[in-house]
Amino acid sequence: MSRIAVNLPGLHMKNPVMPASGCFAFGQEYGKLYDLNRLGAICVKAVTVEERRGNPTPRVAETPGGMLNAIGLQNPGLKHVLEHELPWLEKYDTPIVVNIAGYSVEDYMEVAREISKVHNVSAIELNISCPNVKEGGITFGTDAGTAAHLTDKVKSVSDVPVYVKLSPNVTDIVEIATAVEGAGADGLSMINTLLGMRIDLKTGKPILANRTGGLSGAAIKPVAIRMIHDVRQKVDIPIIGMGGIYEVDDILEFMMAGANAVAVGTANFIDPFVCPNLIDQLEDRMDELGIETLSSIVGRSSL
Amino acid sequence: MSRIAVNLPGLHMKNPVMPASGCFAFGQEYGKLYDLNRLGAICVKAVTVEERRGNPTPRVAETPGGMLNAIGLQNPGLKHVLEHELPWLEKYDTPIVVNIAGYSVEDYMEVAREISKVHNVSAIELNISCPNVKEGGITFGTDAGTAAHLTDKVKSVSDVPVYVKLSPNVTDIVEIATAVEGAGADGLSMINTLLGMRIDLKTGKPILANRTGGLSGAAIKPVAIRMIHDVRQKVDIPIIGMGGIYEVDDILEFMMAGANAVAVGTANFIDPFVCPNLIDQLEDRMDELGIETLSSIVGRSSL
Amino acid sequence: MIMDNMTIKNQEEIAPKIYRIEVTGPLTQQMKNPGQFVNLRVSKGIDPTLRRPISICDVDVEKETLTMIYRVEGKGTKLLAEKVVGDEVNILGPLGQGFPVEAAKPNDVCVLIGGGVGIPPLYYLGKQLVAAGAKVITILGFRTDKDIFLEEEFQELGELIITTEDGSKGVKGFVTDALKELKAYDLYYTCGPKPMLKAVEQTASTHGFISLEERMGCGVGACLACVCDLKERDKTTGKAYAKICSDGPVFLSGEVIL
Amino acid sequence: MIMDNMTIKNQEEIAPKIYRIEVTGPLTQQMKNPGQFVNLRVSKGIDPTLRRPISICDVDVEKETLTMIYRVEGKGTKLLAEKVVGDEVNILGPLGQGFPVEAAKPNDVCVLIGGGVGIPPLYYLGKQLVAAGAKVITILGFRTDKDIFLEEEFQELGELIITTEDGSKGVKGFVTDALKELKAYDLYYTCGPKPMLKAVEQTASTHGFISLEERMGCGVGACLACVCDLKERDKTTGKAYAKICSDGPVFLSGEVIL
Ligand SMILES: Cc1cc2nc3c(=O)[nH]c(=O)nc-3n(C[C@H](O)[C@H](O)[C@H](O)COP(=O)(O)OP(=O)(O)OC[C@H]3O[C@@H](n4cnc5c(N)ncnc54)[C@H](O)[C@@H]3O)c2cc1C
Ligand SMILES: Cc1cc2nc3c(=O)[nH]c(=O)nc-3n(C[C@H](O)[C@H](O)[C@H](O)COP(=O)(O)OP(=O)(O)OC[C@H]3O[C@@H](n4cnc5c(N)ncnc54)[C@H](O)[C@@H]3O)c2cc1C
Ligand SMILES: Cc1cc2nc3c(=O)[nH]c(=O)nc-3n(C[C@H](O)[C@H](O)[C@H](O)COP(=O)(O)O)c2cc1C
Ligand SMILES: Cc1cc2nc3c(=O)[nH]c(=O)nc-3n(C[C@H](O)[C@H](O)[C@H](O)COP(=O)(O)O)c2cc1C
Ligand code: FES
Ligand code: FES
Repeated sequence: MSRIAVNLPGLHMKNPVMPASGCFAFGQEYGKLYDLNRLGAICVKAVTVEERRGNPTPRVAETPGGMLNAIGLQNPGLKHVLEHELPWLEKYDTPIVVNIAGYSVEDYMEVAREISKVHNVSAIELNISCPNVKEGGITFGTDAGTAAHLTDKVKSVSDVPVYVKLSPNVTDIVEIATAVEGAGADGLSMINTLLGMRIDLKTGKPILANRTGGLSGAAIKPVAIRMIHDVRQKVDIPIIGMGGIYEVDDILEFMMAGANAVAVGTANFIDPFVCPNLIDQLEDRMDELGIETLSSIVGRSSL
Repeated sequence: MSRIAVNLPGLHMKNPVMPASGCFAFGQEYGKLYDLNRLGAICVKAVTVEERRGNPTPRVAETPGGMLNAIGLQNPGLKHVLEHELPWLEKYDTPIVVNIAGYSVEDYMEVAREISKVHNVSAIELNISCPNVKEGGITFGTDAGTAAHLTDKVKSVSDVPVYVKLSPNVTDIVEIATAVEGAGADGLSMINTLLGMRIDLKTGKPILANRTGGLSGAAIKPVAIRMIHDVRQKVDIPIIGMGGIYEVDDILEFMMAGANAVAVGTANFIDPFVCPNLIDQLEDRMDELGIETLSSIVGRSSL
Repeated sequence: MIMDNMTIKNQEEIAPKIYRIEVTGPLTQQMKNPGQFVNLRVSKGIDPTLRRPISICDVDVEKETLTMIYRVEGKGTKLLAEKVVGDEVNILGPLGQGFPVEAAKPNDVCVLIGGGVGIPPLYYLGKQLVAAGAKVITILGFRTDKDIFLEEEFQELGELIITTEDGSKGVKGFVTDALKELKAYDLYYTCGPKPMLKAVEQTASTHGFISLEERMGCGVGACLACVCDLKERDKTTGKAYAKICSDGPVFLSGEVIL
Repeated sequence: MIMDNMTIKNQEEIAPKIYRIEVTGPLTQQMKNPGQFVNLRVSKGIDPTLRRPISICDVDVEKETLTMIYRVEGKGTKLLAEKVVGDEVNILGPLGQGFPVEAAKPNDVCVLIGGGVGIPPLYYLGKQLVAAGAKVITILGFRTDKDIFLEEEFQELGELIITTEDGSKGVKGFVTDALKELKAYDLYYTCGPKPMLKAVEQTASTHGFISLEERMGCGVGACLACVCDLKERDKTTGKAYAKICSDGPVFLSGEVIL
């Protein structure tokens, strides 16, 4: 096995890097810029049963070292994704992770059931942490019992491994992580965005039409590292780490904190080639730091 | 009254700017650089009953757009503060806010009782949100009932108004804010630091000896704005806003979000003259934006 | 290639807070469609985080120069204005779907209607329309006479009508006040603030092409930050929305809800 | 004045990753005490956030120049190394309590012991000691001969002993291997990595002055990031700790727990 390959349930990744959900649509845009087979995996935008229009614009606002978004899970709906988006991805042989969301447990179950049957879907990412929708989303992610119940239900209908995407907007993320592990989650994705807001001084109103949005980018990296480190002490399932990864060192920092693979979100907007570039730099940087294989450094910070 | 003066319980401030607790010690260092009477108020370092040694070093680490600290409430203890630090501040006629902390309710009460008797202390800031100590600190700030109980007890012994300093590391800050308001808090201070971590890639270990620390600086500003905005909808007591204030526009953004006054922390480390500089720029900027008086913009974002 | 560092050859303030910047590099070879834009990175670090979308104002494919005109609004454009000749700027582009020059037949009368920093992309368009044999009438709206830029350049393309809100030059009022007075034209192309676009769409007697603005994340169609609603679902994709960065910024009049 | 923009007059790489930078400005008038440091701001924005502490290596009060020598370690020093002549750097300083020159009486033999980037502050100190009539012996430790810098400069001050870990030049081993061999001296001054300082304190036959490093927040004594424990409580303040930025960075040997 290559020094940078990583193996997670359902995900045999030639390198640890995937784009983060919502920052890469269904792959077609970045697929015009480079060969998506270079990625360790591809994580696509949240899918819901019905088509969603999302929030009114403006949907993004810049912040120091980061950005807010309030897309509101806009997506063409399960049927369209099954018929158009996933088939387009068939030409790639890199694992596909589908992020799923819903208003109710039944919604989630329906999407999971259908999506997990698709032969080129390797895993589901259960989004219980979207801060930008009124119902569903984050409400499932802030209470351990609710999160565990949803995980259990989705697991019962999914043919592929389920990664639960955790919200950082909680008092005790370890409690939620252990609860979903107990409910059968195959892995965790962390972190989703932090709730934030910005005000336009000229109007006195929030810049985002949705008022609040999710904070992503470099600014949140230390929060992500801390949460992954804390969760790593208490759970055994793999973690896909994300939140402010821009540079090759960030990948290593996330893995030392306890991540088994990583996802890159906001950085794609700054440099559309960031994923393949980071992958290219990885081995050189490992050499400089004397790291043999990536799997050897996972969770090193808590040794 | 001047256009930039603000009035809060116990704090008649000629301008809305005070240094944030822990970033200004007891004033003596910055007092060598400029006249502290220019400040709207002075908020001093956390005081505990006994002297505290704090955490081992390194105690700070830099992060993108911010920094982590794990000072661990090091302070010379109540007696020393009463005998040496507060008397030194007597030469100023700007309001003094004393941040207090403890291991137990009794600790907090003792410090509050003694400190609030000092004639040049205008208010107490009840620190229930320090993320860098094992006992006390943040544990009081993450549960609404505990926070309210402590507030009530401290109020019962304090001769001066009590501002409760909230932790952002919670699922529902509005719940905590309303609980402490119900328990008699005269005001709120928000936000304290977000829990974060950084790892040194060469050693694989956390940079901070304490492993985790509190994230402050520009990076956290959107989180602070969001929390103040949310809390402003539900509480009537004044809010001292803080978290990433570096520029004059930030002051206005915090006030539009719902803060009645502001505190500047990390920015002092970048520019030791930042507080008087921001105060100097305030009226010009208000003119540019057509703002008559500061009090008129408080909470404008939710109108 | 879609991203490259380009070198600044020229930068000057041509009106208060309005800068013309000229950069050079092989990326210009692909910039043939007016109305497309580029997404600029104004600093190397994380501050600011996002790229800034700026329209292509003119391209000299032989000399490999790209001209842009921008107004200093906030942090990003301020940093851009501080850059000097010889500095590099990272540019992602050309992006989006521009104005269809081929929609105008030879001798068609085309009206270009621009307001503020919506004016720049119309210049490259006007040049191409003239080259294709169309007749160009331009209406440019400004707040006051001091704000006027690109006046001579547009004059060379055909008739130019300037409107100012305070009447300090040209027609007093808005671009639509001038548009109303125009007799016969075959189609229009417009770019400017949304209220202006709405007014133009209502006032014009023909169909036309409208260029929109929106806050962007990725600029390439991947984040869904910049959507607008379509009046009718797109027949091929079945989608009820369009992405301004990749499906636009230019749309047919009546196609999107303004 | 304690903060000012200073202009870069010179910057060169004098050994691998080791840069000498010379800046100019009136702030130098206050930089009379060797062993003090300045806190540099390497960029205007928020990235990086904190200032970087760098020791004063030499000052020419008449010409108003400050010389510093630094190693490129991470982001901040990398950005500093990218700056060119004419650029400005914002400097806060001089900060802290430096080496007491007056502790050496005329004709006293003073040993200066430096390792790596702990060497620079010893140069300004050595010059002042010589000027005050003391005799200076310098021991400088490097990893290998390629890393050596300031050799000629120290040679001009008196005897210079170089140690290299790999023996490629001078004494093979550490500074303490050279210190052990020294016969008689009256006091020492040292700056370098903590393990070296510990070893020097144990090896030296006299008392001396030790300059410490720690990660800093404010650099002026206000944030308590940079404390070290005192062996005994300070008699005046009653405190059990000292702040390296304002009470130090220089301490008397035996005063702090290393
Ligand atoms: C397709 C397109 C073409 C454009 N062409 C031009 C042009 O040729 N000349 C010109 O002067 N301006 C143009 N703009 C507007 C220009 O992008 C903004 O003025 C600029 O991004 C403001 O950045 P800032 O850092 O100065 O302001 P800030 O307020 O600091 O920007 C903060 C954030 O908001 C975004 N933002 C702010 N205003 C706008 C806006 N009006 N549109 C989109 N994003 C915005 C910024 O990109 C950034 O992400 C265009 C916008 C779009 C979408
Ligand atoms: C009083 C004092 C004097 C110094 N004098 C010199 C000198 O003359 N020449 C020289 O090359 N170096 C000196 N140093 C060390 C120098 O400050 C660090 O090498 C530098 O801050 C590293 O910054 P960076 O951005 O390159 O590294 P990064 O790792 O990116 O820095 C991240 C953060 O850690 C801090 N940091 C990292 N290493 C150190 C360190 N060793 N000491 C203190 N803070 C650190 C940085 O200041 C910054 O806040 C001195 C340190 C102190 C405390
Ligand atoms: C524009 C945008 C859209 C996003 N959409 C989703 C989404 O649909 N589902 C999801 O689980 N996370 C979504 N996220 C969160 C990211 O997947 C990621 O968790 C977060 O942005 C932190 O990573 P980053 O700092 O690298 O961006 C979105 C983030 C952004 C910026
Ligand atoms: C070095 C440091 C020490 C701090 N010490 C305290 C403290 O003793 N008590 C407290 O309530 N907050 C303390 N804080 C938190 C600040 O008061 C403030 O809430 C936080 O830093 C956010 O503001 P900023 O981003 O402007 O720094 C400290 C912050 C820093 C950076
Ligand atoms: S800006 Fe990302 S889809 Fe248009
Ligand atoms: S760095 Fe702040 S007290 Fe020393």
